[in-house]
Amino acid sequence: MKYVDEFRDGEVAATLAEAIAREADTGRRYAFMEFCGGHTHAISRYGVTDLLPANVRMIHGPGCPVCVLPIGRIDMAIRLVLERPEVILCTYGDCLRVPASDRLSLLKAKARGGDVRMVYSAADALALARKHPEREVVFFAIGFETTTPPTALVIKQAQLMGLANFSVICNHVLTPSAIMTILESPEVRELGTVPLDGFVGPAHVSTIIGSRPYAFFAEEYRKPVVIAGFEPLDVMQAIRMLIRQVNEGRAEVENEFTRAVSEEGNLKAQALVSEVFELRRSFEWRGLREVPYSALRIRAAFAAQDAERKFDLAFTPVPDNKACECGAILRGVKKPTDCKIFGTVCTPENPMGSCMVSSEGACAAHYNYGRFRDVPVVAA
Amino acid sequence: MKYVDEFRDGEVAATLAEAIAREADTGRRYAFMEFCGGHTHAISRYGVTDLLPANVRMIHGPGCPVCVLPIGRIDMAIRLVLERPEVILCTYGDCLRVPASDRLSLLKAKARGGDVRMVYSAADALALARKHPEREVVFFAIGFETTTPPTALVIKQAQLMGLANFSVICNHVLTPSAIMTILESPEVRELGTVPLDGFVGPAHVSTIIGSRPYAFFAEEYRKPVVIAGFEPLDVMQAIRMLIRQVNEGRAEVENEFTRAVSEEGNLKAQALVSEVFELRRSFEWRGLREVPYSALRIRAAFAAQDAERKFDLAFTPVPDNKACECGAILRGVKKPTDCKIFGTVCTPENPMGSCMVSSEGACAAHYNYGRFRDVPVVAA
Amino acid sequence: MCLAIPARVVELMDEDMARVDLGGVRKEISLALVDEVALGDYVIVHVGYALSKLDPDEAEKTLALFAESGLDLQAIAEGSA
Amino acid sequence: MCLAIPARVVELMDEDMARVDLGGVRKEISLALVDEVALGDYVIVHVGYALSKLDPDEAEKTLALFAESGLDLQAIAEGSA
Amino acid sequence: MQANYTRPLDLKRGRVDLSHGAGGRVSAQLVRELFARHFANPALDAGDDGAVLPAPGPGERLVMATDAHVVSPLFFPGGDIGCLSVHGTINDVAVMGARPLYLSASFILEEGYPLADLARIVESMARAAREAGVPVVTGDTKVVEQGKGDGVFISTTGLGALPAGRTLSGNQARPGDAILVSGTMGDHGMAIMAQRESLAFDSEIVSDTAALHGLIAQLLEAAPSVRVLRDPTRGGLATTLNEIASQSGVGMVLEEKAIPVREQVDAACELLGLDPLYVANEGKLVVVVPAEHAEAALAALRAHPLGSDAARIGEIVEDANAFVQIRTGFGGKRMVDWLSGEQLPRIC
Amino acid sequence: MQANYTRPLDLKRGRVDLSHGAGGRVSAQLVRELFARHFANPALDAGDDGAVLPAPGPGERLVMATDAHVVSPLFFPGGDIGCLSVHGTINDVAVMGARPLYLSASFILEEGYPLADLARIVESMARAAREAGVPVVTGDTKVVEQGKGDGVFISTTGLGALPAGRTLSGNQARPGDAILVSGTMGDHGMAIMAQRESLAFDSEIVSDTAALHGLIAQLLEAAPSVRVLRDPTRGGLATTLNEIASQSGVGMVLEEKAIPVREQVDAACELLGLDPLYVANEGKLVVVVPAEHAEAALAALRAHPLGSDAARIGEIVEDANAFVQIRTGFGGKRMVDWLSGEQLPRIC
Ligand code: SF4
Ligand code: SF4
Ligand SMILES: [Mg+2]
Ligand SMILES: [Mg+2]
Ligand SMILES: [Mg+2]
Ligand SMILES: [Mg+2]
Ligand SMILES: [Mg+2]
Ligand SMILES: [Mg+2]
Ligand SMILES: [Mg+2]
Ligand SMILES: [Mg+2]
Ligand SMILES: [Mg+2]
Ligand SMILES: [Mg+2]
Repeated sequence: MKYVDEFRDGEVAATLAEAIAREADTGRRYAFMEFCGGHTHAISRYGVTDLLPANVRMIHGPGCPVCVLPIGRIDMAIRLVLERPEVILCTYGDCLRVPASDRLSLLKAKARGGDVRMVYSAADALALARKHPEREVVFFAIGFETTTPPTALVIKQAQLMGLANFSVICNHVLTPSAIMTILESPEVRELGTVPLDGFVGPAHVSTIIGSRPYAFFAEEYRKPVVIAGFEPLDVMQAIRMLIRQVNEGRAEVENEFTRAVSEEGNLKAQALVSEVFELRRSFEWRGLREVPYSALRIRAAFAAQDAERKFDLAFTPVPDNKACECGAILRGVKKPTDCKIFGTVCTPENPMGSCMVSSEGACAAHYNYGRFRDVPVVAA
Repeated sequence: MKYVDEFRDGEVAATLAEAIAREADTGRRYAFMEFCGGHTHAISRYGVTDLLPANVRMIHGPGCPVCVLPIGRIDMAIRLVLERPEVILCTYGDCLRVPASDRLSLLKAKARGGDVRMVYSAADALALARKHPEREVVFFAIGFETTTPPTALVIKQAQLMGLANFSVICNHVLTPSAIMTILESPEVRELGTVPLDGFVGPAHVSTIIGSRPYAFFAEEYRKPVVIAGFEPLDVMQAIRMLIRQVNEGRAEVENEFTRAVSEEGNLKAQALVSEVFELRRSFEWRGLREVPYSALRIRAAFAAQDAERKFDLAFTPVPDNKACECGAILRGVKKPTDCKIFGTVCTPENPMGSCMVSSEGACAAHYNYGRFRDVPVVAA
Repeated sequence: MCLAIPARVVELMDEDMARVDLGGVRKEISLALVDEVALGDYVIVHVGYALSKLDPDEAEKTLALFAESGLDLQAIAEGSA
Repeated sequence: MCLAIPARVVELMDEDMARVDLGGVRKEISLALVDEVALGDYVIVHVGYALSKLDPDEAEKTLALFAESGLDLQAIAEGSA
Repeated sequence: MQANYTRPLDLKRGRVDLSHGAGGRVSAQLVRELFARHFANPALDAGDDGAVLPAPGPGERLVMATDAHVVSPLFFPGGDIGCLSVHGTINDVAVMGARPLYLSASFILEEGYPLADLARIVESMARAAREAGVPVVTGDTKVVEQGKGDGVFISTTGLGALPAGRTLSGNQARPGDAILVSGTMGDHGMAIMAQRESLAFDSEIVSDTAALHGLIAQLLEAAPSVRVLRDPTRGGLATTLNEIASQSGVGMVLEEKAIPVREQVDAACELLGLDPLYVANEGKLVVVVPAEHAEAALAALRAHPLGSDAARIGEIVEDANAFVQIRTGFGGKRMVDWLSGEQLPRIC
Repeated sequence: MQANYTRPLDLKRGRVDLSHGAGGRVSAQLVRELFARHFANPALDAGDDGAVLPAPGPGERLVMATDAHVVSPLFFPGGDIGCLSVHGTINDVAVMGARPLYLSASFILEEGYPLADLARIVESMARAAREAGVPVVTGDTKVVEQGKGDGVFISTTGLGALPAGRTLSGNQARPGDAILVSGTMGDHGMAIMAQRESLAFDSEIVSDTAALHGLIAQLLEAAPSVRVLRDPTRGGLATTLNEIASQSGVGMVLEEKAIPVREQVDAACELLGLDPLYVANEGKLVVVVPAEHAEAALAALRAHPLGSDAARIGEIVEDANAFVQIRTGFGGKRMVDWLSGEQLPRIC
């Protein structure tokens, strides 16, 4: 696969690893947060950590839209589809297994008779509404800035077509607000408590919003940001660039992913998004609690496509498991293995907290890809 | 089973057989038509023919509501249930396999996705409508006078309850008109062509209409009628009574089934039926073609419960198979084995004509119970 | 046609319903089409509805008529013996 | 998050649709969110939509940057040999 | 952390979901905590793709039989799909004259089916297998989406050992042979029908579901000349007799009065317009045996608790048309044909 | 009149209805005109409740395996549920080291399924059985109402003969052993996924469905020391390796670059967010063999048309935690865990 395989090359990785080892100052420690689950996945999947010097540590951020989706939002969708037999609830495959209240999930709601369907694309949800005029098709939309424009498009199309039986539960969230929340957390603010020397910035989010929005963090919080592609060589190169900035005392926004990300981003998509959506005053993120101005809702002009208005859906917050350390993990204060219930009560089959929900969450990634490092190899 | 087993007693049968043999005039032939499928069934099921003298012959009449249901009526129901997904079509088990056009039947329409359900009682159809307010429940009602009162009752109940999603396709037919048609057929009228010396009159139809309606035939056409129960001893006794009438030159209505049939019948049921139904000017009977004033339709006062009006259903007559001899068989002119396609093209699994449709039809009864008599026992 | 069977009323219920017994099998049926049914009566049941009551005396008489032929037979047999 | 992959446009279709190729696998996607896509262009595909075009020159430059570290390494290795 | 922890199945409130059939960790857990636990035996416990089993003794042949079980409702008076799926297949092996040795079981579960009910079914199945002495040695489980299954389907396959020299087959019936049945006809089918929402009636009818290999062993010891054995399941006695008649190219003449039918089954048939000769059995035998050994065979059947109502119901006659005739209790004669279509309650 | 005439099945326009499963004349016709016609073999033709079969040779043990097949769609590039149900079960018998001898087949048909499609499936099944030399000797067919099935489900059970002294089991892997696969991973699962309406993409990916007993025979001849054989079906290679690791109480270290995956399968996985190591195969083997015989085993696999892409992908290590580790092509290391839940396409 062109533009993919070249960025996964093991031999190049070895030379990059050498370069990083050479450039990293052995006298200090580096801690970088990759905001995105995509980076978390690449790091775990390709074993990038093994190629980094011991004094370079990666912290897994909250950048997985499935992980940060609060229980109450899934509950809302489950109630809707179980109470109203006319509803077809469609959503991306990722959302189906997210645990909700009463040991349910959308998949389990389906098993109880709810008409829940997986779609590959927002367009498929729209097509379903056209195919079943006698049903109410509700698209449960999640995602960061990357996934928002397709949702905006189908909402607009539904309005143009006068498609009365299509609506959306909008759970789209915003990357910069989440980064801000992390930077504003007491541990990060009080210098020294939590070391956070810079960010690997989102790849595909940035294709839409461009590199400019990150300038604020670099300038205001003095944190270097390197936007990087989701291939493992991209990540390594970004780490190398972050190390250089730290070494040189710079805090700039750099772009490793120039092949797809420009400064201004995708203006067409941005315009579409602001036509259809507006900011929510506040939105709950699993693991981060309420984050101000961190999510989108459907504008009044598209009220007919807003399932929350149409079906009068109410959000009821559900507290996370008390033992869950997700908040601290997302802020870089703790590691998955610091959680008492990691790998026992909390496993990918029965996740207790947001970080275990999708394979891109810090706990799930460690469980699936890394837990073998926590136990000594025992002879049979 | 009290009032059942006593009327199936083999020892009593033997004495009755002796009595019949004794009373039948060996110098003449007797031919009686049992109008009802119930009698046909009893005769075949219990082997009554084996107990009759060779000069007493039973002719199977058209008294099976399933057999006489014209293809076009089933087509109508199939179109309805296949074209309208909101329709639940319910009917008695007997109707499910009746062949319709395009090699379909209600059972096969079900296999093609139509929501066809078997009910044991008209009341179950009504209950289904109450259980599924979001669906249209259509009851495909068949039957003679016996089965009509329950249909009348549920139509009235639906109106009282204001049950807007319940309606009926009425296929109820009338016994006396059918008997008349047979008596009016040229073969029977021209004395000598077809011998028809009397009728075994309906058992359960008569519990409703009483014995009086048959007086006309006895008087006008000089045909003895003996109303008989559906147990085999009832049939034998009725035959014996018919033989006596013939021998004595009488043509009266006699009642063998006095334990359940009175002269006036069930007045309550009669009143209900005339409140809800009115005569159709004409109705097609399979095997007999159009028979004037031979069926019922729902009165205008109950139009909301009349599926034919509600869904604007049109009846399209479908000709019977050309080779089929049903008409002649029903009039006593031919026997099933006189039909060229009996037991080859036409079998119970693939009936071509009305007499093969239900096990009470003359051809099906002979196929299922009697065809072993047509072929000599062949050594292996 | 018109499958119907005599069954004994063993319980009178609300709304014109009754439970009948046939050889130990019990089923709920409707009495809406017949009047004055009492516990212990036999009714003729068709598609879940009683169509008429069964008259036990008439049933006996009919059975006696059957038997009569037997008596005849015997008498004749004896006469011819 | 945001699984997306570069794929080559092999057919432009009606209504902003296109067929893309990824390692021999072909899929219909929407170009409604990007302007001026030409046959042969690589686009980044996410949930059935192209999010942006991929710039081949920039890709080459990035790969060159990776290689640069290799060259450095080699130079150093040679230097220290 | 525990290296490989899984939280136990929620057998109280849990339901089958697609992951139980996906072949991963959850599937393995279902096998371990439910199937393997109840069926426990060394061949199954090995946990391999197939079970390794001792072969039958020298000179013996194998008998293999299979049945798909799709009964509705899944629980019925006298049993459930679990024990039924054991009995049904054991009987198909046993009527060939073979000693049933092993069973395999393949489950197709519908998404959403309560695990508690599944557990009851598996327990019942395991109990039936244990009581019959025929272990379930290998299995498979798939899960289908809701609306693409009906709770639980179980296909079982049985393996048995057939002693040298024994030949039981539907083609062995010979004119003059006697026809026996091991008990009352129609109990199973009528017990199921009584549960159908649309027909519901009250009765004490219970399914006769039972494993017949014990009864058969006793029968074959007393009457080794038995020619045909068959269990009259779907289609009832009528259809089974027609099968045998057509396989052997013979006719039959039955004596209606001799065929045992419980009063309540008879009454329910009257109510629904059915004929008990077409109603399914799951614990009964049809036996064709040379007339001279008929009484010995009958006595052997009656000596066993599962054969106490056994009866001699007719005889084989010469007839290349393979007609099954019956002398009615009324004194007439008629045919008993194959089941045509399926058994539907009638009003006419 | 003909004494027992039935009009032939309408295999062009007809559909399955409930009477095909009711056990009567129509059921018998379906068996005769479709199943028996295509599967034709003496054991099945006898038409009895069970098949009578020669037992394996002296000293041989039996192997019995079963699988329920519920694939959707029923026809896919490279095969259909018919041949799949033959291959899948033959493979489960063959990976135990046994010579597959016989198959049983149990069908659960959904009312309304076109008879023409059923006939195609049965033909494909019969062809697969014929080519494999493993006859379908007994069967059963049930029909469920529409909305209570999904076209056609087929459960097959296989019987094989295991030569004396041979022990292949998931519990035989020992530290130091080599791990081989017989070809590319993920072809079957991806061929199926490409057909799903919700994911539809175009590719030349075809299912690898195949009977592996020929390949296995060749392998075992060249390398009789083989310890474990398994076909990595549902759950893919990853799950199969975890099963073996946990049965044997050993760990594994794989070499990612060595695992063969077709380019298009790889690309489709990228598109859908899936990992080819978790995607099902239906004609591939996992082999665990002592290191000293690994190359002989590999050569034997490669010499067979079904093993031309065989590769040595890793080795068994000591690890009571039974972790499967992998050295990524990138140069790092990670775990390859059991499939968790089921494989769902991802957007994240
Ligand atoms: S292991 Fe589970 S409970 Fe613990 S921090 Fe992670 S997600 Fe939360
Ligand atoms: S055999 Fe069939 S076609 Fe012939 S008369 Fe009878 S019903 Fe008609
Ligand atoms: Mg069987
Ligand atoms: Mg069986
Ligand atoms: Mg059997
Ligand atoms: Mg399996
Ligand atoms: Mg269902
Ligand atoms: Mg298996
Ligand atoms: Mg298999
Ligand atoms: Mg296997
Ligand atoms: Mg069977
Ligand atoms: Mg379906």
